[in-house]
Amino acid sequence: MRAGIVVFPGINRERDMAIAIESCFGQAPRLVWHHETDLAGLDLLVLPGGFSYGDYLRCGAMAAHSPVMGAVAAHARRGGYVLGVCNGFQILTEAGLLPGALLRNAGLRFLSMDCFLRVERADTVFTSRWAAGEVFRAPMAHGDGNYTADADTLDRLEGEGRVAFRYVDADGKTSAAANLNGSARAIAGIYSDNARVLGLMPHPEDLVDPLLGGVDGRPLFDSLAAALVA
Amino acid sequence: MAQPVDAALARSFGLSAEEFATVLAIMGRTPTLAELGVFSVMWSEHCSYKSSRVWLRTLPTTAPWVIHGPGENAGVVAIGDGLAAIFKMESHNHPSFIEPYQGAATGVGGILRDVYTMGARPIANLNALRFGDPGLAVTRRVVDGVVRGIGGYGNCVGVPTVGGEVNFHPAYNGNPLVNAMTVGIAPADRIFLSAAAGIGNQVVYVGSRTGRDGIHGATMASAEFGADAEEKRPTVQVGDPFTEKLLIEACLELMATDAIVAIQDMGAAGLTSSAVEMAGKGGVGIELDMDAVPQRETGMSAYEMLLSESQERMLIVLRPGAEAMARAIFEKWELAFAVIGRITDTGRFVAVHAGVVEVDIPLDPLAEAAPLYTRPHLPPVPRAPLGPVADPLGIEAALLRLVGCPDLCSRRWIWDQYDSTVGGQTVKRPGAADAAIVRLDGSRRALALTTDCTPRYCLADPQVGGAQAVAEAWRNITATGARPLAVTDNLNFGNPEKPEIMGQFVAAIAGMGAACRALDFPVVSGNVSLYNETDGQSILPTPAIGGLGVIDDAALAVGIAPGAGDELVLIGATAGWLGQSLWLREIAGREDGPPPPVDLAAERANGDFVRGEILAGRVVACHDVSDGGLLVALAEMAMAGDTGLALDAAPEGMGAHEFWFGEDQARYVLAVADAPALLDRAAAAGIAARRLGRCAGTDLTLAGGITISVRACRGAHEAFLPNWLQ
Amino acid sequence: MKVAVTVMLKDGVLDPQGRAIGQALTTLGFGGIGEVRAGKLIELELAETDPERARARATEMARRLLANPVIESFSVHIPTEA
Amino acid sequence: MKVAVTVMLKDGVLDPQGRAIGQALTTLGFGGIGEVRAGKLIELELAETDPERARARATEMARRLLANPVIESFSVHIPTEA
Ligand SMILES: Nc1ncnc2c1ncn2[C@@H]1O[C@H](COP(=O)(O)OP(=O)(O)O)[C@@H](O)[C@H]1O
Ligand SMILES: [Mg+2]
Repeated sequence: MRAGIVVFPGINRERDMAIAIESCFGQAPRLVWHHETDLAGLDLLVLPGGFSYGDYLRCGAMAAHSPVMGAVAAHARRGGYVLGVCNGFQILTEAGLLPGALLRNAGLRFLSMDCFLRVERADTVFTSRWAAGEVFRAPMAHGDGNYTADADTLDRLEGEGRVAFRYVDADGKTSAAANLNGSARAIAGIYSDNARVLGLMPHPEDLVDPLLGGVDGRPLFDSLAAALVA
Repeated sequence: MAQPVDAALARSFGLSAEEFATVLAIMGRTPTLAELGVFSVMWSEHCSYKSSRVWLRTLPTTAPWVIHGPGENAGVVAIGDGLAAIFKMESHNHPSFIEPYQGAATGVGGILRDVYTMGARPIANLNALRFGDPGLAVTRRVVDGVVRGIGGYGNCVGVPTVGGEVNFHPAYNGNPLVNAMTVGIAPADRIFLSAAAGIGNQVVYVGSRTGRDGIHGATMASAEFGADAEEKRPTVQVGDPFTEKLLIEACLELMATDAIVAIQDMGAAGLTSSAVEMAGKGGVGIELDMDAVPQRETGMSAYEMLLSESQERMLIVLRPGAEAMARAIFEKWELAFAVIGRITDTGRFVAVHAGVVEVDIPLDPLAEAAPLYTRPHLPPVPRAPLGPVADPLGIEAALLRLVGCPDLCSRRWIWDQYDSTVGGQTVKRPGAADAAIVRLDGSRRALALTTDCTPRYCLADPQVGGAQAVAEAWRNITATGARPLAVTDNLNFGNPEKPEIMGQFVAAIAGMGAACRALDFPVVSGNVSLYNETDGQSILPTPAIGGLGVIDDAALAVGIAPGAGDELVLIGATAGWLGQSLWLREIAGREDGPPPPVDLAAERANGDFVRGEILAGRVVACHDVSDGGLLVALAEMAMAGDTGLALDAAPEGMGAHEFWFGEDQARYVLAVADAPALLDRAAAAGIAARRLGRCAGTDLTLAGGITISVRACRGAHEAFLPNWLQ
Repeated sequence: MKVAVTVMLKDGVLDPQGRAIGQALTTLGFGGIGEVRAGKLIELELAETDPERARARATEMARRLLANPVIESFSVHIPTEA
Repeated sequence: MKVAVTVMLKDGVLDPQGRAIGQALTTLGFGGIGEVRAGKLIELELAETDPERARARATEMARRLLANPVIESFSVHIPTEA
């Protein structure tokens, strides 16, 4: 089992992600430069956070056209696993691998703080180490995390069980106050139709060590490790 | 039509008549416009430190762990495991008033370059900010822009912003201070310096292209640029954090090879100062081909290219044969790469543009004849003792007002806009501890980082204020359990040509030096920012201190949040000093009296004792007592720990307001499981200590039936910035 | 020749930035302000000299990169001055 | 009536966004691309119905809020369609 982290110019959470993956998988990920197109041997592709191309024009827009993205799309078409976090989520939507788009935060400010997420289903390769409805904490750090899609798309995502995580309060309830960036229906993360591509805004990879404030983010990586080893 | 190069033009460039006479003597002829530009920037206050140098030399700069002190792009200290911490602080005050967002953003970019140019990967940013009266609309605009700018740049380059400080005072109305600090890590045996070497070696330009950004404004007044002057006007520097991020990665990639002989960022005075400094330090000459400089605009003159302060650029001297490999790295990162010159044995700085020798200056005299002034300075007048001050308000109301006032309110609104976790090593984020704690990748070791200064103390007594700023930085590091190692400073003052201002500067340095010596806390880098005045009104003297410490096991670091049942002990003596306290200003409406004295021996003894307790694992939480005094420190701990505190009575012999709000120095509040044992150990060590109470319930309860809800405190504490700025 | 591409959020997509600008203007004392929408203007200098072909190329660029069809609409025009 | 305010970085001011867009377009295979500049377009619905007065008010708004005179220049126009 092998994970690859795709490095676009301007990405900056690739090291955080590598640390989390190595500590949970027991194996260091391969760093994949955005010009590479041969992803053979990789089971999981991770698009990490940061500011690819400076977030200029639109977050993720330019990275979505990188040479590597053709290979990422092919990997997804073959049923391969893809995880996009923060800027990675934005890139996946810009590339059309996930529906919707991420707008400026409703309050128009960058938000760097911990938020609470509710796990909407626990039967995917990304969430098996959680229970459905479980709440965990994750740092967020973004200026454009306000998820949007038209009403039909939102209904379809809900109907197909493709909402992965929602912003909630510490008790697991949705509220306007807990939905810090104003996302439609408090959506923090979504799946592709086969639930093998996941995009989310917050950073579970920054909470995998008790010393850094907790291990709330570990189940994501432990779930993947368990599934991919099997 | 070109204006003649003469004393009048030199004056408009900021050179005095004597300085221009020295230029003529060095050159033996009338300098060209470009040459005059070179002299004027190299001899400017900013680059030459002509007013401050004699005093900076009095600061202690050495210790067994110091690898490079002042004189390099940043200071370097050994932190164990064969690693070095590289750090510096720098100001971007004036640009941040003109254009707050870009001014602050480019300030962050500039200080980052000073650190990674030495081979370090930047791992943390901090800042020290001073703003004017919050009642003014312009202050709000400046705060909003500066905070967005710092976040906009730091977040994008992916360096966590982990700490800082903010003050408000009308003295900063027309002149806010934006001081940015960067800390990086490198192998101690792979530090890159700027001294050029190797006759014939190539000089390479990398990064962004050069435009007409920030060329010295005064020079533009000359008729040199004719009718299109408007179009060629100097422009505000706009930061490009994306390019900076690429430049960091590309430079670090090249630094992993053996291609680099010397490297230097292009900071103030751009290409001129980096070329002159690299050649000067190496004792060689340098020749630049200005036609080869990557340019963003058309028709730039040699003068403009030499003085441009376009951001995100570096100058590198390459080892022979390394060009192709270096070029490949920068092209991979889609950055400009151009060979623009070579190292010569002439000892001269030569710049040729379109076949014309625009600059030909001997480097030694340029450096050696640089002006150096011992400006007249008046010793500051000591403030009269304060005398007794009655309490007009009572403890409860005073506490609620203090925790909500601009200088003490929560900074959450600010740090919530800074990415403090990127890098995945932030152990203590803003607000969690007295110093930020950032772990070293793959190690148990961590750095403790802080910025500190109390300008109102510095105005009332610059010497005490200078010492206090250093002591507070040392104390904040100590309060986490870390071992303070060294400081960087940013000395922000008014016009040094005024003897009172120069007197403030001299006294502040004396205080800083004394504290640095007493605490084994040498100055390894820094920056001086003078002429911070508007309409003749000077800022408060503000010698901002950036402190760095190390803790061998990050798991031992403590924050300020105690838990239910903990007992609270005060370390350090309390006299109830109200002079220059925030209580006096905010509650009694007076900015009066001398600041609290700084007893360096007590600082050292108390701090060493506290650190020992923390490292022995006997302390749950620790917070130093500073602005606002003891009760404010306790309220901050209660809010952080979400617990009430049952507090013992204030001692006899002083007013309750003096005890709770006095700002005596060298004090810490410790939350521990066993207070009597701690008091015994303190007594045995000869350290003043006193039981304060314990964590219980949801309110602060004081003897005499005073009850203050922690919720109400939090409401007041969190309200000010969001209400003011949203 | 110069071509300008205007990119606006689609009707129906919430525009917090436009709303914030509207509020700020009202606070400044400007009355009678209805809806405010904030968009982008991208000016491109193209080697192409034929207006129709330049317009077609810019349209293609907008479709592929400059606008995100999920949330944005765009229009292309050739600035009259220039 | 509708008024549009265009805000662009002044000539000579670095436009990192425009530069990055230009490079991305070139990478996508679009040739012949010269300078690219990225600006803002703000569309305001005003109660004012007189075009000259609407233009004057929008100019005032741009001066006071919409543009940053230190680095940006602006222009006001009344969209012909609408
Ligand atoms: N207040 C100070 N205390 C100690 N060193 C200082 C101080 N100010 C400047 N220095 C040192 O002087 C040198 C030149 O500073 P500066 O011109 O700000 O650096 P740069 O050229 O990188 O911008 C640096 O090594 C800096 O650390
Ligand atoms: Mg430097």
